[in-house]
Amino acid sequence: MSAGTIEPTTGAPETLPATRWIEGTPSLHRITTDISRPMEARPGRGWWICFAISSLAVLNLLGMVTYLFAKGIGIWGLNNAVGWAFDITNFVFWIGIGHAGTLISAILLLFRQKWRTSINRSAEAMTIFAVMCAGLFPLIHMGRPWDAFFIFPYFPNQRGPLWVNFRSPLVWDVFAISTYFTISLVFWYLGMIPDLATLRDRATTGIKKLVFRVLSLGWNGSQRTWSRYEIVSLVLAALATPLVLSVHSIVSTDFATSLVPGWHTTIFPPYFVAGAIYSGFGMVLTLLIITRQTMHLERYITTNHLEAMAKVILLTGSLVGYAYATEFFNAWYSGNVHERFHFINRATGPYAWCFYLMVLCNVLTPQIFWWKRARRNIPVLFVASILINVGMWFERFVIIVVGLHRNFLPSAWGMFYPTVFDVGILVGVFGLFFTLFLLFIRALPMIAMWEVKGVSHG
Amino acid sequence: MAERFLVGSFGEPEGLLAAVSTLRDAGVAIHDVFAPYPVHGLDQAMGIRRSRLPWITLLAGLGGLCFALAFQYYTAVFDWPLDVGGKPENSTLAFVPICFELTVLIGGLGTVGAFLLRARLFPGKREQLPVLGVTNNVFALVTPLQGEGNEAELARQIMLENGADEVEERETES
Amino acid sequence: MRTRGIVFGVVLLGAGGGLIARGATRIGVHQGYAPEQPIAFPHKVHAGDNQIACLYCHSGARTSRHAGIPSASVCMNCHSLIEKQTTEIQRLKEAVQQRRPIVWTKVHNLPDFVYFNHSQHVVSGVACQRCHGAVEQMDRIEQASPLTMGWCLGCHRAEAHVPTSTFTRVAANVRNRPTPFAGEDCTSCHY
Amino acid sequence: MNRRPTCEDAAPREADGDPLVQIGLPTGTRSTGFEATRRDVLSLMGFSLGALGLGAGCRAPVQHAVPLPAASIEMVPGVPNLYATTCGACSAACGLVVKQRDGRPIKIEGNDASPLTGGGTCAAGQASVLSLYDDGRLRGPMWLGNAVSWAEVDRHIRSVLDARGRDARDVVLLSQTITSPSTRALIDELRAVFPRFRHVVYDPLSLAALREANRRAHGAAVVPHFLFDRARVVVGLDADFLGTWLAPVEHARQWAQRRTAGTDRGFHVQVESGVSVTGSNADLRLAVAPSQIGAVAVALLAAVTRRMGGDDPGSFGAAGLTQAAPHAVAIEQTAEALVRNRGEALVVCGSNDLPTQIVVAKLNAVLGSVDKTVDLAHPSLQRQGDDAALPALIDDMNRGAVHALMVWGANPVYDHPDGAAFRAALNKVALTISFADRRDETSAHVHAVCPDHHFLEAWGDAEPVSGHFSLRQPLIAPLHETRAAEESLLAWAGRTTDHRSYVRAFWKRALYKPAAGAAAPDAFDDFWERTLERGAIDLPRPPVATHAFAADLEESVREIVARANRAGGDHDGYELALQETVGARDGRHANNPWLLELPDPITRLTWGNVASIAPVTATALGVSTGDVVTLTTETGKLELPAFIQPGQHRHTISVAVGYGRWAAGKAGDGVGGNAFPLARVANGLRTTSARVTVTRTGRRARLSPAQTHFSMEGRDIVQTLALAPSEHEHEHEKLPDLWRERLHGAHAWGMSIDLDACTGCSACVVACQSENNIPVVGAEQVRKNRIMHWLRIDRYVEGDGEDAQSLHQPMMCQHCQHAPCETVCPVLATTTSSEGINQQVYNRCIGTRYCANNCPYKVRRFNWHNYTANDDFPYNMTSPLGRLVLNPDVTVRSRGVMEKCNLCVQRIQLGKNQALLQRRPMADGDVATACQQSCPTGAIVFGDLADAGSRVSKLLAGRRAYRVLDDLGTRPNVGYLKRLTREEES
Repeated sequence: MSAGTIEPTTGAPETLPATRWIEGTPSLHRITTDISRPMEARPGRGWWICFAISSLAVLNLLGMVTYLFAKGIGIWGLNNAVGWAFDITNFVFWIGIGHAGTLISAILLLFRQKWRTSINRSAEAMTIFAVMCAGLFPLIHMGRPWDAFFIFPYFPNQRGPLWVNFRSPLVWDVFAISTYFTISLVFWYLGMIPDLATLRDRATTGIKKLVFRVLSLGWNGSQRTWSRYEIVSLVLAALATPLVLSVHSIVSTDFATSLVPGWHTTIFPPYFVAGAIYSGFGMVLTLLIITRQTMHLERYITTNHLEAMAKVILLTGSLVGYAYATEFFNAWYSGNVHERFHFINRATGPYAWCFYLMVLCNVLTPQIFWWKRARRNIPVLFVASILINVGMWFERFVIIVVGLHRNFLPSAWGMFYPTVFDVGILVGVFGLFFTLFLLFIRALPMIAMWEVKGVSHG
Repeated sequence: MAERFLVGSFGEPEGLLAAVSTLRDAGVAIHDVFAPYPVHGLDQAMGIRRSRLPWITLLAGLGGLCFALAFQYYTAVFDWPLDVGGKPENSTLAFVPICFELTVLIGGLGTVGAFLLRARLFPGKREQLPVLGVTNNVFALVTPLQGEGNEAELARQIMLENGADEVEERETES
Repeated sequence: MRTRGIVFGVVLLGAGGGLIARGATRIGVHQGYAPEQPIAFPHKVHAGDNQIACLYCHSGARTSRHAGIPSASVCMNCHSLIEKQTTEIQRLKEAVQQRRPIVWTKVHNLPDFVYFNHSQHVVSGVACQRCHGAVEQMDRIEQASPLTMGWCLGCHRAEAHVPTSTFTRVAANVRNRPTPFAGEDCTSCHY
Repeated sequence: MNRRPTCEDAAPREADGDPLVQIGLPTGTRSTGFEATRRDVLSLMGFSLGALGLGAGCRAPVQHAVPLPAASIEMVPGVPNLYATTCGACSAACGLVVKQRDGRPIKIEGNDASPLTGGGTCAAGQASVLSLYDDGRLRGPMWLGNAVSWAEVDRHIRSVLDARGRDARDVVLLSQTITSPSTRALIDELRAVFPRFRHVVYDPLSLAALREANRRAHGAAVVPHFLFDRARVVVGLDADFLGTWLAPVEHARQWAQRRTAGTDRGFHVQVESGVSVTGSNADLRLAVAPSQIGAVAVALLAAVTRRMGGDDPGSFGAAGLTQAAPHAVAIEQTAEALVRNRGEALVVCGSNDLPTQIVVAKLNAVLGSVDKTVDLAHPSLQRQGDDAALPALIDDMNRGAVHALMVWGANPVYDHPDGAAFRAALNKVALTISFADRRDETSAHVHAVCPDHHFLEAWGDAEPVSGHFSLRQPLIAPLHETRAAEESLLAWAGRTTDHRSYVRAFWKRALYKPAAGAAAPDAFDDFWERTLERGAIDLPRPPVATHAFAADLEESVREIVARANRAGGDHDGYELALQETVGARDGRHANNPWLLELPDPITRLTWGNVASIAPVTATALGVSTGDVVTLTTETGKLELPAFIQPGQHRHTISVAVGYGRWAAGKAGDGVGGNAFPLARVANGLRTTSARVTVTRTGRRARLSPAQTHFSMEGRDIVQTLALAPSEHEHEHEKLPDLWRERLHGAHAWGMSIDLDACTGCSACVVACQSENNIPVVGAEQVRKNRIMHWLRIDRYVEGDGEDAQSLHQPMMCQHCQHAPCETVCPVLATTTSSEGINQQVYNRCIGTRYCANNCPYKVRRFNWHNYTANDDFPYNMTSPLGRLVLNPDVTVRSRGVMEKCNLCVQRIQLGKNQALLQRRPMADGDVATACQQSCPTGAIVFGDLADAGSRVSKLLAGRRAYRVLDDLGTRPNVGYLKRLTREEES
């Protein structure tokens, strides 16, 4: 996380001015009012436009999923050769997105990174929404979603001693993702309690007050509670950090433990984690750039924050690029005919264009962040963040589909062509994600007031 | 019966800190301090011992670990040892991920639960604020008011000296 | 007072959850199902009082997957000789005269994805009552057992003599034993 | 049937809707549908106790059981009965044993007792049970297009037949070859009834030339009975005798008997233009244009005679072959082999060209094959058609010389080049009758349609080969108001006997020879019963008188040589070659979805035919697979998608016949194009080839291939073994195992597949589909690579020239002991059974498809849609009638579950149960899987690997045994025997 460390470790502090994480020194009250404004002021046109578009996408999602349940997943382009495509691609993609949030809050908290304070709240929210989107796919990709509960080892049941297969990475997924979701949610909510109390005390209308009163659990800022509170946050951070790493490692075992050429690789866990953080930061960047403009929070989400994230992206992006290279080397070095063919096919086969698009977006794009001017240039950052998300989606697509469509027996080779339902659901889930986020920035403090206060005055 | 307190409100944490330490030197008991964010050094000043919650985390985590191991072993080896791809019935390595996840899950939830209990935070609890704005920009120092007034006077004195904007007497409603 | 409310809520939730769980585990379990039949045939009288062997009428159970419901002609083997007349017997005889099949209502309905073979069990010496209950005491036949997979397995494991725990299995060295009659494989019942 | 009635269904409606209930049986077939009943919903809400109080009718899904009014001894509900009968799918009339369950035939098996086929079947035969339940069949007789009663239609017909002028004009019965002796006798009797009665016979795929050649050569116009098992060297000239020609099941069996007989494997040369099943199995395959087949025969004859030191080749004008026949070297080599094995050599020719057949007859005569491998004395009685007869008949009809015309088992409007003329001529006939089971291309234009039974509903007999008889008995009461054609004829002839008694009487009269002396009165009854039970019997027949070869060879050779030289070595244009394929055959089964969806073993295409073009030719023409081309011959024009076919002769375009029906029925109409009109009847013989011009249309067609990539990519998938003189046993290296081996039960079921014996005929594919209730998904889904077959026959091609080598490999679940699919299933829906079966539990499966992704053999099949009772898939599983074919012992899979081969576990359980009932241990051979049973060459052997003495154990211990993708460590219980490659004969 060295890239995230902003305090200069070498050189005398007085020669180098410490990075300012908040423009000026607003009064405590000013901080409160600034950050509460989005929730109290009427939303601007920008918000409404975004919300309209994304909620349309959600409607489309609802319709298509309903049709999916009615007709079966035959409406997708899947077939005997390619059993997973958009569905699991989306799943892994969203899980990846869900990584930056907890990472920013947990790891940066452990590293005592001050710059997390302005962005951790929205990053965590993003995590939660992303995991929700991801969680949709294991359900709807099933042939018989109405029997989805079979995957939980529950009691009592009718079938006696038949449980689930704890050797299956899919079961690991179930536990990993539900754990990750729960812990992230708790962490997010816990961090919000003091701010909820603030809002409660600012609230004027009765209903608002009531809601915030229930949510804030009667918080009154007692120092004794504060001291326990900080301990608990640290503990949660300490738990969440390995959790973040474990989740995508486990997701990667869906592929790594199989014997499909291109899936069956030991570097997948670190490679997937790096990719996840990479795409996660990409998405945080996208979201923050939009919100700081629309919600006028430039004072709290400064270019310094964006630059710090750009550095993380540069690092993880390079890691990902390294992993790509390693895969090819291993395939060649293994001498395994199936492995070798897979990677030749990846680079020259019918899906080669996906592969090169992925390399372009994930390996080349972040290299621009070697230049400080690029790191601090909002348009560049924005475009880059979009490209990164596109690239990471295609990375998963390439791994999954190219791995499946031509493997061991040439007689069973096939192609995957997406249908309107594949694309529609992909779009719809983006809609769901943004809808949730837009509602969040209107309903809850998207910046941790108490932490900002601590940073600016503490 | 209603307790009576002396509440001093500060606009800045520095004065608060000074007041707290002076009060303790003067031997005045401090009921509690209320702040919009955790003020560093206040714990030492007030002499709050470090919380023992991490032990709860350890216990809960271990509990989760043991449960996960035992459950997976029971289902896969004892209850119905099905032949899954010729793998050994006790595929311990394959059980590791879930063991880890349950350790974290139960450890984390246990800690938070314990914290909420210990801090007596629960939905619907009516907050008790010494002064309005402790969740916004006010730092409140609260000392109990015993019978003899001179100690109260002393406390009031110290607070005002250390830049309290206002010092007033309050009663807990009950 | 507020805390008491909370406790009450928790208890209520728990109770509701328990009730739902209990109901959920009963989906498709029709234990106690005793539909009306076109002819009120009392097993009590036939199997109980008159001691007619089950396999006399349900002869399929010995040779076939289905125990089968006897043709009216089988009933007439006796009833053509028996003087006793009731409205029910009258109905039977009408059906026989008109060679009209009697549409009985099936009581024991396994899900379509389960293969159950009566002969296998009868030959292995499983008493009919073990699954069908004390038929000889029933006036109207009813489903005595839950017929769930767990229920089947209970018996299969007891009868299979296949130790289920690894250690005892290794000790008993299952490999050198003949296949147990009561299979424990999924494909014993599902294919 | 797989739907459980809910309380809304009144019992009577259920009874009407469900024929099973009508015949008084518990409803059989099972499904994994998700059927929440109202009670379930309630109980989910936690009110199950309350629900107990609800009315019995609506509380649980009500099922009814309706016993037979009177008990039957023969039929115990749930117990299958096996009856021997005779196949009616083609004129080969193979012996069958049909599995009848709860009063309805559900599965066709070969009859081991049949001396000809010995238990094998073909794809069409396997599928014919589905035709029984075809919705397209007529429900009863029709007069002028209206459904009427038999009485009425008989009245009409009789009135016309008895009308004046009948003795002035002909009464004609037009049929394809009839191999039934009793029916032939019946037809002879008709001659007496109708003074001017004529029986016109034609075959869509004719062997008239062969018969004529034998008449001239040996004085008997017969199709010889070929004995491949007696031939060490077989030369096939344009005769797909393993796939479709004459009696493929019998031939394949004989051929395999020779090929798998230890080291003396025999040598098989195939000379053909397109790639056929036979060609793909030959040791040496020569691609030759149809016009050059004769030249090759002549060259072969010349080479042979030269070696035999007999009369000088020049003497019969072979020298005139200015342009040397192609493949000179290979021909010399073949001649060498033939001569060295004279007496054990066999040359078969499928060409309908008289001179060629005469030369071939001469070849067989020279090689001393006659009466050894070519049996003229007891010939085959198939393909007796006279190609000249139908055109003549059309003339007579147009002249008004035909009073009444009965069309039986023939569809000339579709399958004859003069079909249009025939259809027009029908109007000139006072009375036209068809016995077709549907309103097909021909019967749609006749006055009276008198639907014949399906052969599974009918009595009958057959004599496909002189002296080899078999009996046919009904497996089910006629489903519709149909009547045996024989009975119709008898009725119109004023006879009242029913068909059964007629057949029985005929056998008593004509065939039954009472044992000398003791002729007990009921002796015939015993004989009849025994024969019915056995199905097949051999009875003495007087041999056909023949003489030594005495035909004008020179003339034939001269003609061939002239033609060959005319065609010239440098073909300016292209030739068309019509082919029969194992699925479509001559098109009579065109409405059978199993056959339509059966991937052709050569092209691996389903649902339609194509124009097969050699790669070089395709480049020259600038077409690629899928481009629609127009084929124009002098008699017709047809647009078909091109298909690039390695091994195809570069100047020949091959097209499969049997497609392009327009009145076959819902499934078969408009599938592919009809190629019959492309070839004509030339000087009294139907040709199967013609000059053709190929032009691009610029349009593209969307094919439905079951396989798109034919190269093995240099992987060791189909392994071959050079037949070396040293027979050293090599021991299989045991791969290291990470884990302690799991404990197993008493059995370890496994299978061995002999790639040297497998011809790719695909009978097993249909057998599997029929046994395991595998749905038909239709062209669109196949195109999406969603075909459901559990057992597929992969074809790999090595090389892309005319000498490309095809390799067939049946591929199904390999039942790995270290199964990759099992580890990844989250819900334990697939595990290894204690008997080594990789078991798939449908009702546990939630459809994550992880198993299929992780299966290196890609043999798992997923139910992408609901294929039963779903109007999007209007095949047999959606029609109440069609569902009668389903196997009640096998679950019908619902949407969203994975399925795959389970080694016919229902048969294993049945075998175990029978052993249990008989209180005996299981023996090797107690259980035969559907694929094994149907295989005519015995390439598939199933058994217990735990029993070292079982056949399968021995085979898999041999030097040819190997496992596919063994290096993955999957430890399959299904093993393959390497295909043997022949060293050069020298």
